[in-house]
Amino acid sequence: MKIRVTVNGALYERDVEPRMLLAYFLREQCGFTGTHVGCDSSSCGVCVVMLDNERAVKSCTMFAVMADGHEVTTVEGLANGTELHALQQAFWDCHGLQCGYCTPGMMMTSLVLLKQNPDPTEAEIRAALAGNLCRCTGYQNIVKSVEQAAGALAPAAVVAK
Amino acid sequence: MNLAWKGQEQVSARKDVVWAFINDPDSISQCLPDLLEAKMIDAHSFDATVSVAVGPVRGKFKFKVALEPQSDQSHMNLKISGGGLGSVVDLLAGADVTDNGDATTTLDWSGTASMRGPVATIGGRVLDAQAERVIGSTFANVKARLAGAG
Amino acid sequence: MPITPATPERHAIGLAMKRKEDPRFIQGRGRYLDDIVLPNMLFLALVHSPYPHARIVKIDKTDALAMPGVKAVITGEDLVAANLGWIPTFHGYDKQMVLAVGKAVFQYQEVAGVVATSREAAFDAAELVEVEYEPLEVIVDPFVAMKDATIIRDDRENKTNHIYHWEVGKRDETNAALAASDVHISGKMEFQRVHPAPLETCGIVADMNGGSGRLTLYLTSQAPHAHRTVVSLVTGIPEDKIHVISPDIGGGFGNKVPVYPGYVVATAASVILGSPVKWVENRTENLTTSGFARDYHMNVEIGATTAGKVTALKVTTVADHGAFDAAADPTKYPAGMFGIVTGSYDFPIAFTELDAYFTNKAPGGIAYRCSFRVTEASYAIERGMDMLAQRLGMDPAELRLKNFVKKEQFPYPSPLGFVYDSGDYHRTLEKALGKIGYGDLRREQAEKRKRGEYMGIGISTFTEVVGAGPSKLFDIMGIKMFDSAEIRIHPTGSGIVRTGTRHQGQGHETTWAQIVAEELGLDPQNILVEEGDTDTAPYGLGTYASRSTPVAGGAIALAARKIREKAKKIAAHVLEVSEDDIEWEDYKFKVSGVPGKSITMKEIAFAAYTNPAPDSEPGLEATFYYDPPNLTFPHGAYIAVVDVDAETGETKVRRFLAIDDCGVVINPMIVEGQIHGGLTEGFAIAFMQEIRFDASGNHLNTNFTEYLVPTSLETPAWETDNTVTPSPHHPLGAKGVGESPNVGSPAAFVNAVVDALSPLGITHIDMPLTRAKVWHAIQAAKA
Amino acid sequence: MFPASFDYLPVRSVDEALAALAEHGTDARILAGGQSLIPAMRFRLARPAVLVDINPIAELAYLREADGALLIGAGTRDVAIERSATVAAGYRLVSDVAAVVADPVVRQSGTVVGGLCHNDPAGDWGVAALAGRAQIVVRGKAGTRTVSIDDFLVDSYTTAVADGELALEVRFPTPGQRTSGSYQKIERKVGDFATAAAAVQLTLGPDGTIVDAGVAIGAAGPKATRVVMAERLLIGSRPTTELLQSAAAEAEKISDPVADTRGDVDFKRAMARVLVQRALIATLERLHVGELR
Repeated sequence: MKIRVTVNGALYERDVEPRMLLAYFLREQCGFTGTHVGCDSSSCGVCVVMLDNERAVKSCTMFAVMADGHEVTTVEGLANGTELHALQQAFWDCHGLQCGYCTPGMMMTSLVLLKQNPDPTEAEIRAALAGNLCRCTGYQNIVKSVEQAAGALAPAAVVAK
Repeated sequence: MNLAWKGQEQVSARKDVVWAFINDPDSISQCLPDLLEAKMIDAHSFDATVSVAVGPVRGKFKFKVALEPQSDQSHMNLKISGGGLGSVVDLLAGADVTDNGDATTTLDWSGTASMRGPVATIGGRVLDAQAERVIGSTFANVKARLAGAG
Repeated sequence: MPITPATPERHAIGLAMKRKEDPRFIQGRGRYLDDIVLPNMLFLALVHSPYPHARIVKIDKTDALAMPGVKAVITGEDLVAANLGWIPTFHGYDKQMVLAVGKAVFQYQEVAGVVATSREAAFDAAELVEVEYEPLEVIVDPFVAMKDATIIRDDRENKTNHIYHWEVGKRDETNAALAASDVHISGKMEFQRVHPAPLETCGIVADMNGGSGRLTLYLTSQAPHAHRTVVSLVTGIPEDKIHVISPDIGGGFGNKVPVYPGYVVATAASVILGSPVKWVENRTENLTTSGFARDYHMNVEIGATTAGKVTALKVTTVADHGAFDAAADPTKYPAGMFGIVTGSYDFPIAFTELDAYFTNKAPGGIAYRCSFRVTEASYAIERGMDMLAQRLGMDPAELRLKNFVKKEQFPYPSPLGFVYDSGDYHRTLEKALGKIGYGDLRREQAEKRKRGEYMGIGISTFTEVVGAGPSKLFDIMGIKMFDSAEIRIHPTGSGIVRTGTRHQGQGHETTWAQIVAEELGLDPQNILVEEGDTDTAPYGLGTYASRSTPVAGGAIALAARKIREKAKKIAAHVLEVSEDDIEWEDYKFKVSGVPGKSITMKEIAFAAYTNPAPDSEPGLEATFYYDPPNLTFPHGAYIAVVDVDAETGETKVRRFLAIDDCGVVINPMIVEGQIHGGLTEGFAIAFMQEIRFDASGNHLNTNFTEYLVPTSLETPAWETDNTVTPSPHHPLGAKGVGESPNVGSPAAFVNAVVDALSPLGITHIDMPLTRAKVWHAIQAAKA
Repeated sequence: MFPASFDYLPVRSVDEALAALAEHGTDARILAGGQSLIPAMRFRLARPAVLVDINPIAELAYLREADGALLIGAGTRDVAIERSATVAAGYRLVSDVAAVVADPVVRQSGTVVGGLCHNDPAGDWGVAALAGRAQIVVRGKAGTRTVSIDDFLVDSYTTAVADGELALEVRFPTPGQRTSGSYQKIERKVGDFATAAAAVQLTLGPDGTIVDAGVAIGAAGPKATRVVMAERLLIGSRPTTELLQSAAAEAEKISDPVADTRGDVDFKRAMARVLVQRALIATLERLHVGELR
């Protein structure tokens, strides 16, 4: 069926099978390969993207047709041109990644967290990231990264309120 | 994963009638719950396709069913093996057939199932209920169909 | 506190430099296997056996072939006809089916492959391949397998499930010493079957180009060169016609070392069909068919004096290798480095033996974040030492300090044949005890015990053996385990380094640049690191078993020194002095005795192309193949503090301190990251992970809802620090770190839980320490 | 893994949904959050021929208090409950559950009503709904009916929603000043199915006696189970340590779990007792009941 999905600000009109998972739509129909796939059971979260600027969703537990008329933001939509988003800068600064496979999902989940809670405690960050798995970092530097990003975004967040 | 159940049915029919009935692949096949299709192979076996529908799990299972009567007409074994959804299910149902002497017959049945493949590990909790239903309702249906058959 | 390098004042080594590989990853611009799309690419889906052991009566392709988009259905018989039915295992002692031939020998074994124009079509058609099985007796327990009632591998000459017996040390003397000891403990322990489960599964894009006649394999490979050689040996395609490219890898941990059936079938399909063929494992395939680790059933015996001095060690192991002997061990070491089992302790005598068996389980026995069975060995000795301490009523720290190999004993020849390069075990443990406040913790524990609360403190002071390895001892399929580096310095003083290793998150693109920069006084930001392309990189055995820094790291340093030698000539030529007057100081060449007269490597690089020395060839490049003289022996002291809830069996890890000694630290930030990650995997293994089978042979952990990866919420906060004992033989004094935390931590966790429950008389609980297991242990002890 | 093919019918109103269900009968399944259904489809355990997607029905995504109850529409996601100040302030049992369902990302898609309709034996919402005495509003061609949660949960993965019907709303009666509750759950890790779970809601009279009690356990049988005997023991009594113990003991008596990788039957039955006891204690603490005798 024909669907229209806005991805990172651009409209993508495609004809897809209803069974196509959103993750594969983003990767193969729109060319945003930063969104990964790591399991079949909605467990790992490497496929997390932001839907309608408010929800973190596991894009391999959602059909592309369900995104018809909606807005999707992937890791490729984080940076402002060549200027890294505070989360990207923080993950780099704090060694918040190793193999890099879980990183896009981690950042997208964190992005939604910081929209809801601009100044999270360490415990709140650990709780919010518990739907995203990482095998490399032991999470410690990921939590640090989100803390740094929150600090960097704080003024902006206050204005937004 | 191995599962086991047992139960009893009082059939209001004479033992010889019951025995004849459960020795007939065609009659037994009609007693399988959610039977979609049955193909007789020989005097003691048939192929059956039943639909599985428990919660999220919906699909078809193909079974080979073999009747193994005990010569003294006291016990019948039903070997049901097959599967679907990329998995294998082996059901073994046995029934002691006892003449109650009052033109009724008791079926003491017991069943075991062993499952292999994705369903056993992912859908196990679902299939448990389903396998029990296949065996349980089969004997319940035998009772129903023979009700008042004399 | 962060990891501290040995010599912070140095130019590039020791700097916590931000990773050069990160910008592409944080922008979603990494290039992983499944990101690769080629024109006319087809997709492979595999058909798996639901039976753990069954004869294959017949395979009917008809319905599958009739599906739209299906190009081919391939079975084991087809591959046998093409001479690709079987592939050799690592050490070459066994061979392995690609697709089931005659019978399936483990559940989920690959039985057929379907190639189609889309993932979905291939997957749909795979369901329609009708396979008729005749179930056979199933064996998933090595202790049943050893009875040989059913032979799993009837294709082999010897009709037995026994694969091999291996032993090292002095059997009779050890038995005698044990018998003569004042105290003699004996403990059974199982290191359960686990799986590396990287978040990116394994995959391949095989592209046979009919035009060029070249086979390009994009492969999730930790060892691209070794894989090229294997493919050439198996297919007969000459190695120059094979191009292996290992793109960015989403975690490996040993999982991406072996050659898997999917790789072979995709390659065969591409050769047959002339189109690129992609195969990407799903998570179930990854957990059920690809390389598992551990599955060692061990018995540890230690003899000691009443004063707590150890007198002898004996470890007997039954190893479950699954249906094929595909264990990833060097040829001469069927049980890998298990001989490290004497650990950090000065045992006068020791003996260990192991018997390996076939079972109806997936093959593997890979080095999961582990230098070939070191993890099993370290767990055995560290658990054993705690059992001894418990028996003696002695503090486990005191017992360890009493028995450590002393620093003046290095190089230390261990009773099981290794020569430890260096270490200072007392310093490391004492630092750990001080840092965590061991005395106060013991006092707190005593208080809590009075109140009936279960608090535990667990210590693990492991010694690792990594960096395989010296060519006289170490090879895989005959290929010696050296590694290599090629460095090219460009005219403007930037450069590129290529190695035979392939990182999967370890940060080589940064660390290697730091080594080159350190050796040549250049800017690490301008040293490009390239790995994983067999057309451009020098031959090497790859990245696993913490061998990259010990082996490839050495190669890089020595290649750089070759360049420095040549640069010296150029310096002399440019500065118009004799080479003997030139010295390398403060990262530039100076003329001795002439202050201010010097030249930088950047200037020399330009000269190498514009004004080369008359007696030497132009350019500034070097290649070095490094054959390490010995292995390296990192060590560490880990302390876990736990609280056990007796009502639910739940363990809370309150604190965990890791003091590591991996020798000279090249990038402390990266080393600390490696330790965080390894500790987290050790934590998972200790408390939640296992690959289990039920009596009928069903695999019970087929996806991430059953094979548990801890989240940020369960994972403890890690405290790290280090000591530095340089390796005397490594060019940089470095030892390797990747696996230490995964090797050393499981024993610390288990020791802590057992310590907590010791008032109940509990002496051991097998991993994983689930609530149910701990709860039952407590109930049994109380009853 | 990839689901089998199906037809996709997004609907924009309840009537459209009912029409679609009427047309496609048992071939059709409702798609809400999809967090249980879509993985089941990827493993090809579920192969619906038609998916009726109710996500586009804007008017089903609501969370409000009315007629003495918290009304949660079929389009409302777990995360909405988790973030609701109303729920946090007045519905302790419900807010406890909303924070521990599945994982924090799944909760941003999963729905409460969808969870109840899926009726997984180890699901969280059914347990809480029993203790909170919730009701479900179901609509079919015949019209709209309100079903008590006890009647709604029929068997594993089976509810009182008949073919052609759609569950529209779940209602949690608004707790009074002297009512509070607690949800206790053992899971091996975040995102795992419960190993054992217990929900409690208590109402105290002015004199401190328990005037109403809801006690339920999860992962302890084919479906979430009300511990009737525990409720009988509690109602009309003043809370004492031994009262809580004997109430908790009733949970262990009726707990009938299946052994799996989460634990054996004995362990799970014991945990049913431990968690009921902990939920009772937590609830009384929230009701500011001091030291128990």
